[in-house]
Amino acid sequence: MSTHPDPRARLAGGLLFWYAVLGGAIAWALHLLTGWGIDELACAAGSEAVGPVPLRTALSATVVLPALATVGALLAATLLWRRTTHVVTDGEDRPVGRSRLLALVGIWSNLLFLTIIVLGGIALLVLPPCQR
Amino acid sequence: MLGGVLALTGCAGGAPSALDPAGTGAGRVADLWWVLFWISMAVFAEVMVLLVWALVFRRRRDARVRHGQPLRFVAIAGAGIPLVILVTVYALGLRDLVALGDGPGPEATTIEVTGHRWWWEVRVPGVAGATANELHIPVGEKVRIRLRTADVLHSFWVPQLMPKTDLIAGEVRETWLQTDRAGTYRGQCAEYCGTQHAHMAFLVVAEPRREFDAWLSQLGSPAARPQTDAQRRGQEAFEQGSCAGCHTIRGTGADGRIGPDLSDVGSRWSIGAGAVSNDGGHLGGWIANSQTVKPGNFMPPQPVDAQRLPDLIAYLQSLT
Amino acid sequence: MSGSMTAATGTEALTTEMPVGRSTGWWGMVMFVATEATLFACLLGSYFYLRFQYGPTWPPPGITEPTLLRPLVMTAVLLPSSLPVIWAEHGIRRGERWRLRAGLATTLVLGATFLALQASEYTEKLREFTMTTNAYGSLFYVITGFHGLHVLIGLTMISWLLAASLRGGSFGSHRHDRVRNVAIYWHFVDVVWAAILFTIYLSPRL
Amino acid sequence: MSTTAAPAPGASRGDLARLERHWGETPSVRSWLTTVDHKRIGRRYLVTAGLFFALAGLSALAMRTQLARPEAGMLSPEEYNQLFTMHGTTMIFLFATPMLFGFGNVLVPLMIGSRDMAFPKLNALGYWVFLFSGLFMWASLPFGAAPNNGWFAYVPLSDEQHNPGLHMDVYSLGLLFLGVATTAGSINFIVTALKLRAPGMSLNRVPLFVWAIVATGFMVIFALPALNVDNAMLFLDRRFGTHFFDPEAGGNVLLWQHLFWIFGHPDVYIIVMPALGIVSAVLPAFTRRGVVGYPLVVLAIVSISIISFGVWVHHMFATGLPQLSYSFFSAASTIITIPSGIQIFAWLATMMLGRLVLRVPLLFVIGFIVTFVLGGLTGAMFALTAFDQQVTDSYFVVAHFHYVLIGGAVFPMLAGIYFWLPKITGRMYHEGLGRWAFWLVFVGMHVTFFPMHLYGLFGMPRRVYTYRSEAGWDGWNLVSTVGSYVLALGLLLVLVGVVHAIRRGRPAPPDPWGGDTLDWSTDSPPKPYNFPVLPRVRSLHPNWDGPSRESMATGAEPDRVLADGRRTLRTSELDGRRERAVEMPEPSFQPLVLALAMLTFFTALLLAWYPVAAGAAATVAVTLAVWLWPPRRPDTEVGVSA
Repeated sequence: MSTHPDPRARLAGGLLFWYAVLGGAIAWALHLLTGWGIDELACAAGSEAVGPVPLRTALSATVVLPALATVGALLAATLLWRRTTHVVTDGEDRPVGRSRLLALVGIWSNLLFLTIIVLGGIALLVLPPCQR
Repeated sequence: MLGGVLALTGCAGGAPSALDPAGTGAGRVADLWWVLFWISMAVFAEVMVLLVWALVFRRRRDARVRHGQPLRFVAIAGAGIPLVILVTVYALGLRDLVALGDGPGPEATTIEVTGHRWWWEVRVPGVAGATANELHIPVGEKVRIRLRTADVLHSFWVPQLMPKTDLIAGEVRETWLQTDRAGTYRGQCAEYCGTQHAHMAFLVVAEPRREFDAWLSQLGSPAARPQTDAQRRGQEAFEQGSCAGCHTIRGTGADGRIGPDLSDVGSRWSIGAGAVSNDGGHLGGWIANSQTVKPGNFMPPQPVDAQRLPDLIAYLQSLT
Repeated sequence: MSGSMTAATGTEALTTEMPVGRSTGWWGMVMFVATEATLFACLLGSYFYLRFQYGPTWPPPGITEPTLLRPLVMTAVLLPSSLPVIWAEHGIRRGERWRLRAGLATTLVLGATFLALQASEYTEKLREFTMTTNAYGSLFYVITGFHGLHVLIGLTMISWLLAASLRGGSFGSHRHDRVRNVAIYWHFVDVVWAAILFTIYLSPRL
Repeated sequence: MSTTAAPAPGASRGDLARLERHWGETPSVRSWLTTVDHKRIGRRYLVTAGLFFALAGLSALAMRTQLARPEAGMLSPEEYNQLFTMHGTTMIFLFATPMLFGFGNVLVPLMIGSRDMAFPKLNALGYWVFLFSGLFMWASLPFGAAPNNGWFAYVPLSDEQHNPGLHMDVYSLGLLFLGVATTAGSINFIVTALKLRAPGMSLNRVPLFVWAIVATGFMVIFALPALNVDNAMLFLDRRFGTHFFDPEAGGNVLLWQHLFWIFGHPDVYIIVMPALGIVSAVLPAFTRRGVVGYPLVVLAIVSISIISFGVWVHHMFATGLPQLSYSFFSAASTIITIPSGIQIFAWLATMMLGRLVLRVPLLFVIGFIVTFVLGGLTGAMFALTAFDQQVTDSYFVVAHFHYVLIGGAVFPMLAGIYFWLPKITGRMYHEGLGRWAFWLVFVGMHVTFFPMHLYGLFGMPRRVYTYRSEAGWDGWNLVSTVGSYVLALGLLLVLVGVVHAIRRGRPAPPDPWGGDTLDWSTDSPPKPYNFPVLPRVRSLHPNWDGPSRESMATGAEPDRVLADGRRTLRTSELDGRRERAVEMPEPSFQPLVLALAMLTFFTALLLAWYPVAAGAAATVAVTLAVWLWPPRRPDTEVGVSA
């Protein structure tokens, strides 16, 4: 790992890093906004469908896709954690501490967001979409 | 503190307490509350034990700084255990939410309640009349309540029967009531609705089906006719004065739609949606100047002369 | 491929510091734009919230579907107006002041044209409905008007920049923070227009 | 008590003189009006927010007096309704956030080893705008035109039709005006913490208080626009006849609630988060160790600030929306308890593994834990839709959020006041007086608010100016009222303690508590330039680690002294690597002028003097143009921030 990565790899690595830290949060935000928006507005219009798609199917998609994205972020965070665990920090110029901290934050927060999405999914199994 | 909480349930002192539920909906929520209460007490006790332990065994002066970052305790006590509890509680909440959403079937009795600043209009579909601040339900049956508002937001809340449902301007909301215990249950507007939000109470009377049917038929029929001379003079004053412009008394010339229908005003539990009790003195005071009784309400002071006032009171009290 | 994969997932790449090296002014402007963007998101969200609560016919009866020709011309004027700003910013980084001035002047003309077109759009629409006709009217004028106000503010900033650039010593190859900040704001005003075009003009046709 | 002596100056006598010349301010009216020093501005925030706290507290006392007995006539319904609205609005907008911004202003540059905020003039503007908008709102009360619709101002009651007069115009314009200050302050905190940290302070060495205030800043910039849009629509509906909230013309009343709570729930954490940061800052000094589980506390701060945006509908559980959409928010509201739990147990573990030094700040932290845990437990209950529908809008919810806000914000603030009083004023407080204040505040708080849980469950709705005796709520209300007087007495003793410290207190050493962060490594009160030598940070607890301390003394490098000008260091965003020195602005009248122009603008809007408003808007534009006008410099000069 001592070879110096080229700028493209650094960019990809940097993006992967932020996906690992914030991916779950963004996925959950999308899940919430689409799930809530579709449910409240479709039901307000008295319809059990979004265009040609049945409401329940559309809502399932707003649960499953973000959940998968969060799992991906969780894996990325784990990778980041492993890549930064056994690095010897020689003082100042190896800023691994910061990455390690955020890796840990990423792992935990992705777990939290995954839990929220799964709990929302359980509600989808139990409740009829438009019951008030 | 714990003792206080435990003592409290017994001493609600005639309050419309959510912890003394009579309705199916409120009963479920009360059960849920006790689960939450005991879990909370356990968690609170845990925190207090740790805190007291630290305070007793860990006090020092001028101690040296220590380092080290043990994560395991925080992870287990702060995240692991709470996760288990919270998921369980979430599931319980979901179960009760489903139960509360189970409205009555299509053939159920429906009562329409409209919120006004600051009183409740009560109607039954198919029945001509209306009443105010009081609705009756048959014991043992699920009754659909259809909620509208004539002006601002209100919230329909009978703590002993059912959690609240807001009245949303421009929309219709529904809830339901069911109780197996005959009795009267106090309800009150729970969404801030302006000057007299404090005085916007109502009463739910749960009674056997037969009495409920009697209430329904009374709601559909004309008001009682005046029996005495005083009452007759009162009716005349009512119809010819400004009263009739705002209030209805069924079967008379008074058919105003701005204020509450007064056809059964004599039998109501209060004046001004819970502002004062319903007796001659309060009634007279209300007619003369309701602003002193319930400041800010929309009924202007009435220029009734002093001789006519007793007649008016006698008439209104006869409307039962 | 797998080599670059390995490189990108290596410790070195994963601990790349990104973002890095921005100035305080840059961050200030980016944060300001972020909060402004949220403002527009709330406005557009309100549009969709009211639209879907309203019912099947939208715009409400009595108001015709918006025509597309003029808004598309407005788009064709506004969106490309970011290019001269970019060109100007690259110019001043190399110390070429004439490029800064020329680029800003071009954008100024384009932005002013956009506002003129919007004014003519308003004169036409006002004959049909106003802000007080109904919620659709309120949404239409407040959203487009609020964006128009932003274009006006952006144009003021650009004029101000242009005025400063006419004096020697204001900007140079090492001092172009203000140019970049104004550029960020102008790009933002542009991008928001695309969202408004979609919301107000295209979405009722979907 | 201190483990460190006053920092041996690593800067030469000449450097110090030059620093003093560039940064020093002679006391004068002019300097008072033009200062951009973050410590002075922060102090003003604290004092002004304290004044608004007193006003709102007195309103509460009046309300509690009215409610002591059933059917009391001390206040008319109109008066009561204006008082509870001003109480809520002031506590939320004019006390809690500005008070914590005051702490942030004083502390963030000191904790990260910088000489000022990133935008000192913007900082001054923020204070003036905050002051003026607060006065703008309170000035309406003597005219009987104060906001009267509750702090969440639900439509349609706040419409012109149902609520004529200026009341709600004051509310909407006042909050829009104040929004300028809050947004400016938040951006300033974020940029300061991103760019002006001392070299070596990578993200894993950032004090938890700074993490908290940055998270708060991010919440503000994404949450406040929703409130601003809401208030702008309300003002347009009221004044210019638009129909956003009018169901008769295609509007929707729930739109107000959605937008309000999209702001409103993050706002709860906007208030509590920096206060929790104070707790994390106070604990190390009095437990003699760093907060246990630093990475997990960072996680909690970050994840709470994100999840807080996805729980807003739990304020609308009684509005009759589809239950499934409730459940998505119920799930988030349930899980947001976990990061809060992590923080609580991190603090408990810190206390159990540390060595407690029981001084007044620690007492308030303990009071905080007891109170905040209770508030958090009832808060978790509100995540359950069925239970929420029963107790929302009753006194139970009043009890809950006072436990959260007094427990979670006021107690930490009080801890912070006693903790940093030596640093800010250079004087020590009186310990005995502080203990009395603590016990009175603690007991008063619980006696006031604990019974509210009960009479809330017993069916008493909130926001009622009186109640009938027959409902059976009398006794409990009397207890609450008695408690509120005890609480007020305790708070008065806090004030007495502060005044006593300033007048009579012993002079404070630089580090009276043996604190771990950089604020304790400089003088009390700090010099205008904060640090003679900017530190080079080598750990999370720089004041407890030798090399970091030495970097300011014997290890001083000339490029961290920066005495030739008003300069500080800019470093990289994540790893805190040194980038370059940046120039800081001089004191200026511009912020005051700009704030006055804005005050004129909003006052003119309120009173419908539209030409005046247009003139004021033009003044704002001109002032800004002058403010930002680029300095004239030869292009060869490098290292100057534009």
